[in-house]
Amino acid sequence: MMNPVLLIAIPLLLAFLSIILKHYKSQLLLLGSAVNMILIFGLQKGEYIIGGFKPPFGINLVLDDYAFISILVVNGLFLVINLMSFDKIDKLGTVLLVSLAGLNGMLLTGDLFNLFVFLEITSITAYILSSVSKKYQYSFNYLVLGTLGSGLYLFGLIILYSVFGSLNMADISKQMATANLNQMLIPTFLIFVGLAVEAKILPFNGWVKGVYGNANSLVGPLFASAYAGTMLFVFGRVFVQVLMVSSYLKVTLIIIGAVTLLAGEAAALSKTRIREILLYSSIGQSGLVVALFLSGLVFPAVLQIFNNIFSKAVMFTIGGKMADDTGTDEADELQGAFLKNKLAGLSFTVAAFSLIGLPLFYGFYSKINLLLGIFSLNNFWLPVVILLGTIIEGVYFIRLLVKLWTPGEEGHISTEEYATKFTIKIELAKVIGVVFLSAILIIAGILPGMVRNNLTESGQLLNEESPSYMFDLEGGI
Amino acid sequence: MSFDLLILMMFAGAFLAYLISKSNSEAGGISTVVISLISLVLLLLGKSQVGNEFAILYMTFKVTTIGWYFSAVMILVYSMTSFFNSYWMKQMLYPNAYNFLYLFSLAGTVGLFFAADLVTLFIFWEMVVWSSTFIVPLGKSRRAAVVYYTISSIGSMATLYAIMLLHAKSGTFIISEAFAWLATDPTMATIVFFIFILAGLTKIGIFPFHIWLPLAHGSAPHTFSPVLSGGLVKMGAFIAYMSVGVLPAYQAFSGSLKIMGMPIQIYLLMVLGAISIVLGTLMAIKQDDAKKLIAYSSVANGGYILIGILMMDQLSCAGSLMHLFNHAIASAAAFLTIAVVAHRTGTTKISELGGMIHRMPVTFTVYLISIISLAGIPPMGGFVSKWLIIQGLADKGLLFMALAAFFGSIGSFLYVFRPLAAVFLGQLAPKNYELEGATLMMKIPMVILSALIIFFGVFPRYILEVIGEIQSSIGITPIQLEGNAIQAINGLLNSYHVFVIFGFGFLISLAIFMLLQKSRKVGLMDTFTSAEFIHTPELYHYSHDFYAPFERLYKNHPSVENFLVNIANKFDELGQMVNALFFSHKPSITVFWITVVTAIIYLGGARI
Amino acid sequence: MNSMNSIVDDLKGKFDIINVVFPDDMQMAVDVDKNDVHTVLSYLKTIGYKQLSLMSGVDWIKENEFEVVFIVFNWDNGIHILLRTRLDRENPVFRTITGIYPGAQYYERDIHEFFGIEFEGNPMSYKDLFLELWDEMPPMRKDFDPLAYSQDKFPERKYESQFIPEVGVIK
Amino acid sequence: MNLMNLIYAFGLLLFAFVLQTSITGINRKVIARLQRRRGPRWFQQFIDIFKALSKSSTSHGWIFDFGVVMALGGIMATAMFIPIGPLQALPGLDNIFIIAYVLAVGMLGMAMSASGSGNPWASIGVSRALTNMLAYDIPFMVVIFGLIFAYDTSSLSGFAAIQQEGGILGWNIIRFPLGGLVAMISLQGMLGKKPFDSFIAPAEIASGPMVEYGGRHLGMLFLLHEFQTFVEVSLIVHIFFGGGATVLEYVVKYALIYTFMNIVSNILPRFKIDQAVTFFYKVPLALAMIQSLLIIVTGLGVA
Amino acid sequence: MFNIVEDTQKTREDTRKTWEKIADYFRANSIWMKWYCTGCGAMEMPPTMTSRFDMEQLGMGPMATPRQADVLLITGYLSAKTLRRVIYSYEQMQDPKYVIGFGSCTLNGGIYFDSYATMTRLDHYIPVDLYIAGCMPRPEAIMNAFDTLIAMIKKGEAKGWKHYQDNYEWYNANQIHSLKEVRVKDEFHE
Repeated sequence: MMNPVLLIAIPLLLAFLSIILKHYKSQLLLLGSAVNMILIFGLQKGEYIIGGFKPPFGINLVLDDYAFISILVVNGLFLVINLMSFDKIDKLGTVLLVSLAGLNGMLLTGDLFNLFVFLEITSITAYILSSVSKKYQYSFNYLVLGTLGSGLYLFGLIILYSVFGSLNMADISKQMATANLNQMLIPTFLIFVGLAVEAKILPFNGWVKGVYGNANSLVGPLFASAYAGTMLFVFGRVFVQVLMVSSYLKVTLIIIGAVTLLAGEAAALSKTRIREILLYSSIGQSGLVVALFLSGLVFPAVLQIFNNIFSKAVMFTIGGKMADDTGTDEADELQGAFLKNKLAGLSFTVAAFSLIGLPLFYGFYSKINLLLGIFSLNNFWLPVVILLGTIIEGVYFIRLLVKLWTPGEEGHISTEEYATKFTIKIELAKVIGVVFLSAILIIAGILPGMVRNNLTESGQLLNEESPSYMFDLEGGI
Repeated sequence: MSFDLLILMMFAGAFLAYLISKSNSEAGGISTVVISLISLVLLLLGKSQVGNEFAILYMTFKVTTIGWYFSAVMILVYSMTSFFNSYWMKQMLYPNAYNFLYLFSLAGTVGLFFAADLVTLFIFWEMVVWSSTFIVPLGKSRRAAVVYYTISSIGSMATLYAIMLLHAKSGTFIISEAFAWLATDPTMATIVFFIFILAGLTKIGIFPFHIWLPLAHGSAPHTFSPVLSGGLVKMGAFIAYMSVGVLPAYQAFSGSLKIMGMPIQIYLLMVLGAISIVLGTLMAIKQDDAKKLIAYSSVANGGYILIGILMMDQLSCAGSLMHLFNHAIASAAAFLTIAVVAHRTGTTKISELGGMIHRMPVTFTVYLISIISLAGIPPMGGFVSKWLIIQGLADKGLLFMALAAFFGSIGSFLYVFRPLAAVFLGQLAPKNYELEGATLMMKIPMVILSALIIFFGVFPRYILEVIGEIQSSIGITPIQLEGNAIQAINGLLNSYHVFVIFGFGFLISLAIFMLLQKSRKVGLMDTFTSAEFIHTPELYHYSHDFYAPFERLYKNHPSVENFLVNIANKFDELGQMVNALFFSHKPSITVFWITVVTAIIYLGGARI
Repeated sequence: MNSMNSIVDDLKGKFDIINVVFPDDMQMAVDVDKNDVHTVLSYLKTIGYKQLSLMSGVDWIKENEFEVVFIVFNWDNGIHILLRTRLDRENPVFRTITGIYPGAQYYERDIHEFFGIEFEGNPMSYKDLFLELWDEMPPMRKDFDPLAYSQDKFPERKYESQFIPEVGVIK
Repeated sequence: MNLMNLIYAFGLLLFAFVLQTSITGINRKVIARLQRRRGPRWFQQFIDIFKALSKSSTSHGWIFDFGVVMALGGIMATAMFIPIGPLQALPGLDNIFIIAYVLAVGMLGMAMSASGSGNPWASIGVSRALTNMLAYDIPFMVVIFGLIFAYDTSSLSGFAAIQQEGGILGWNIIRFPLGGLVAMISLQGMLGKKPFDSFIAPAEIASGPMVEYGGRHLGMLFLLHEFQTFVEVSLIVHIFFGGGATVLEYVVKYALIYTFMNIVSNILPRFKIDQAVTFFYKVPLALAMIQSLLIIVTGLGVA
Repeated sequence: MFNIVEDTQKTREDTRKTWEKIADYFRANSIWMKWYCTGCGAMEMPPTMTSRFDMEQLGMGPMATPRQADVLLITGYLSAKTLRRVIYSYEQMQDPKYVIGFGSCTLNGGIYFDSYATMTRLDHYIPVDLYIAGCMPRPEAIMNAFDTLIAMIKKGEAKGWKHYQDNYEWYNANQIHSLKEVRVKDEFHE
């Protein structure tokens, strides 16, 4: 039996070590994340008290199904991404180890203030990582907004504390049930804004464009999958399990999520740079997930997070790699880039298809489930928005894919001569990584029963009745 | 072989074709022929399996006559076209992916036609969409693929919405049960009917969703255009059939407002079909690209098919189901002939060609037979089906539909004749003197298709018997056959007799011709030139602006394409606006937005 | 008439005008040296004589000269100017005016075909215009004998009896 | 259907040929008198056809020959479907749509052969002819559509039988005057007579599709033209003038209608092709729609 | 054996002749005309066609192209340039075909007898069955000529086309002598 605190402690320890062992930073990082992965399988579900005080007074870590599954995915992706972009780690090993600790802490903690601490730790590492691109203005923007977001979160927290006298999640959740939700409007909303800045919800996400848009093949996938996934998981925990949202605020926030979805997709449609397309798509997906969480649909939301972060990890890795090699990620200049990198291209395509929600890929499973969920709530407008978003998403991804696969001028047959003159050499590690990730998307798409069996319990933990489409061999419907 | 194995085998075949193409792309092209032909034979032999149910993974299937019929059409078109594949492998950027996607989309369509539940239907539908989307850009246009996908996905997303809505209301995904439930709820039936059929409309290319057809058909690889036009478009007809036949539309709409005896919901869609006929015809007349021309003719024929299916009666529905077969093989054959021309000359522009008959007589004959069928002239198949549709319309007195049908029918003479006159007939340019004709591999499918066109034109009963079964399966009076004669309420057609009389007339005519003095053979340039000496065949060939006086009458027509492009641009502008409003280099903008939203929340919250 | 006089004065002031006559109202014929033709024509075009109505040749065989006539027309005042110049008959070479009046193309081909005057700078002028496959002396030259040519090329009908007594006289 | 039917049909074909060719000849005389000329002999048309058949000819390739044979064959087959008064060689095959579309085989054959000659005049003529067809056929078809709806039959003999029941007042031209008018105008277009003869236009496009034909090809086209005229006029006689209870009645009606159309043709100038289209879509089509709507909605005039 | 062959040949020849006789009747009574109005004489045709003289009563009529026509009516002078076109048109006509030279110019060059550009004698280049003298001939003369032509065809005398076939070398040599080349290439076909 392992204590989950190790997941936080080991990376931190290794981070200190890495300062001493300067030349082995990246190896230590890999070691840290690998050890974490092994540890995760030894974990046992339950509540862990840190420091001896019992909650609500002490700090505790909660390892339920939800936390377990999210930690598994985030750590796994973290490891895979680091393996893929091993060459880019270089001096960032320490920062990455710290960030791993922060991420795990956010996912595990059972205390709202503790969450704030980890949020800050993670944010600081994110600021540092974002400055790798040497576009310091964007990092500065991020810093300002991130700090503002944390500040608002803290502000909301203070109000909560003054009302309930506790910061323990379980405790607050219990007390919320009897509280007047309209009075809780302001703290809830402040916490929402604080998390929304990190979770990229419109209109609180001005920093995303600069940071994601210039991220390299290491930072990009990390931000888009590990960080984004964590933020969304945390959002889900806070807003589904901890805070109760009044119906007025709920509708407003769902609308904000829906608007984010549409606006993000529309913005992606108008873009031509690969990473910009991906980042706006991420924004849209965040909006969708937020809307789902707020509607109380945890299971579909979790499915959708997985879909998003797996796909984005693949796509940002390849998009970032293209930009690293060629200095540009304009789709027009890179047309035909997949001609020489068929496996990477295939993975990118699979990821895009999964994100769009085309059948045979994992995304379809999550799409069906979320639609089913929303319809079961008798909500008939949100599916329209989501499907509209899907159409737009499909259009720009197909446009991008067509361009990257088949170079050519209008009116002429697609031939190799139109292909980009840049040479992009994607390393074996990256190829194996993206193929691995996209293989997961395909297998989970063809045999979604696997995913479902692992996920239903965590879904039921946060939300008692989450409908799911039974993708079983029995064909029961 | 039971059909679950057939579907799995077809998917496996797709992978097999991929592997074979990896080592030798031409062998891969031939493997598509073999695999699709085997599938065709297995399917045709499996007619007795109608009624069987089976499942693959979580997907459930049921073999129905209509599914079997559609699958047969689809595999026929695919297998015939596949003969051409190996010739285009060299031009393709991804020959192995092409072969894979080619068979994959075929397998998808078969799965679609046998689907027993709506989710399975949707899964296969989308699979076909994405697999075919990636074949299109291998041709001449990348934009075509995007437009194709966009329009398709508008349809499929609408259908997904309808499926989910239906599930939320009726609690089941099983097609027969879910649709049967709708008969009791006219309002929901109307909503589901319109949303569900949208996928069909987009796929058939009904106005205003027709814009992808000329683009995709016109610029897809030459070997895929026949499949798009002859095959994949027919998926839409299947959806339309489901929305009217399986969904008991007439039963559900029995209480709604009637226009000319038709429920308004159905009449509205028929109007769209009529518009498609007129529009497809007019646009086809003015095209200069032979492939685009046939693509627009597919729009027009799609209108016929839709109107006929929407009628869901004894005559028109049978005519429509037969027409989709006739159109599938005729338009595939026409596209194949154009593919041969393109293969040899490298162009499909009508104005750049001419006199091909002297270099490729077989191709010409096939084109001739196929356009006779497309234009609905006896004794080819197209006539029988158009006759049935028009007789059905006359029976119901649907005047405006009939007007469109007549216009499309006569108009088709105009547009099918244009490539005939300007590509195959007329003067042969000197640069084409040494051109070769179709190879044997190309001739095989073309000859088979022409033979089928004639055979089913003379003996339509072999196909109408199957259609009769389909009609009885959904509870409408099946088409009445007496031997070779089709007995309609308001007319009789014995196409075998028509064929015999036509042959008799031809023999008399031939006798007159043979008895008279033999002709002297002269060259093409020895023609009446108002006594001027002309030495340049290219210039003495009428192919530009063939119907100029007629085209002038509608050259300033409004275009729905602009409207759709505008909508797309609006989304683009929305994106740019989002970008400009929320994503600047200054954090103060975001701070401003946070303030605004907070204020709104606060004010709104205060009111509660 | 005043305007015509003023034009004459104008031209005389600017160029070497050999002679000016007035064949008709609103018409005047101006003789210039062949080297002045292009400058005069350019000037005329700038002052409104935008239309080249005709360009023709005359064979003055006794003076052993060819004359080339340019008729330009002004749509504003309705005046025709006939610009005339003489060329040496032995060496009939003239510079093309297609640079000034592009429409002169066909006139130059015509004149070249019928008089044999060569137009330098206009390669098109060597092409046949009216006469197909002509290989004799240019037919409009006065020393060309059309009857002999006709008798040689186009055999005449031989009549057994003279229907018209004078026929021999005419020939 | 057996061999006797075919022989019978062949006999009717010969009859149709003699009938129409004679009437054409007589009409040439009539027109000549209209123009104060003496005019040719009444059998001039026979002489013309046989002369053309007796001459030598040139061929521009197999499609040139095949098209002519197909055209004549198609039209002759169509003519065999037509009942002449009570005589009918092939009962059950006189469906209007079949006739209308089999007629198109002939047109297509001729168009193909003409384009196959390689002469652009021919192609221009064909393009005009087809455009013309798009103009005149649609009003006609719309009227026919209304009639089929009214009577639930689409066979010529069926129409004739229904009309004969009501005497002269039973004729569709009396019952449905608008439709009758439209049909007559369309017939003028079908016959290719003025003002709708721009596709022949001898002085303009050198007789259009026929530009390259001489000798036997031309003779066969003349034959074709006679049969085509026979079919088209017969359609009108059967659908609007009650067919014929006896052969004589039929022949008289036939001759009068054809002569009338011919006289009308000779006092009119020629439409340009786009004018013809605009005219047909403005006036006859509107009338046809009104007529058919009256039939379908109100049942006005239906017995 | 030998006799049989000879006999069948003879009967065949006889049959052919009978058919030709019948055909000549049709040909004589249905003459379609293509006129080639090069310079003058076109004006004389309308009165011949219309009510005053009405050539249709002879079974004659104008035709649009040489392919359809039986008789080629050449009016007025023929320059070397137009002569080429006339020969071309004549060769496009279908046998049997007849030529009528109309006016003095086709006969002997008329007033253009000494021109470097016009030919003087049409029957040198294509066989002329009938000339109509005069400058210009009146419609009466034209009608008269048609009557004569009909009589000639009936009698089987109008065999110019046969003569052209049999003596093609002679005609061709004349054409080459006067024109050098019949099917010239002009500048629009370079």
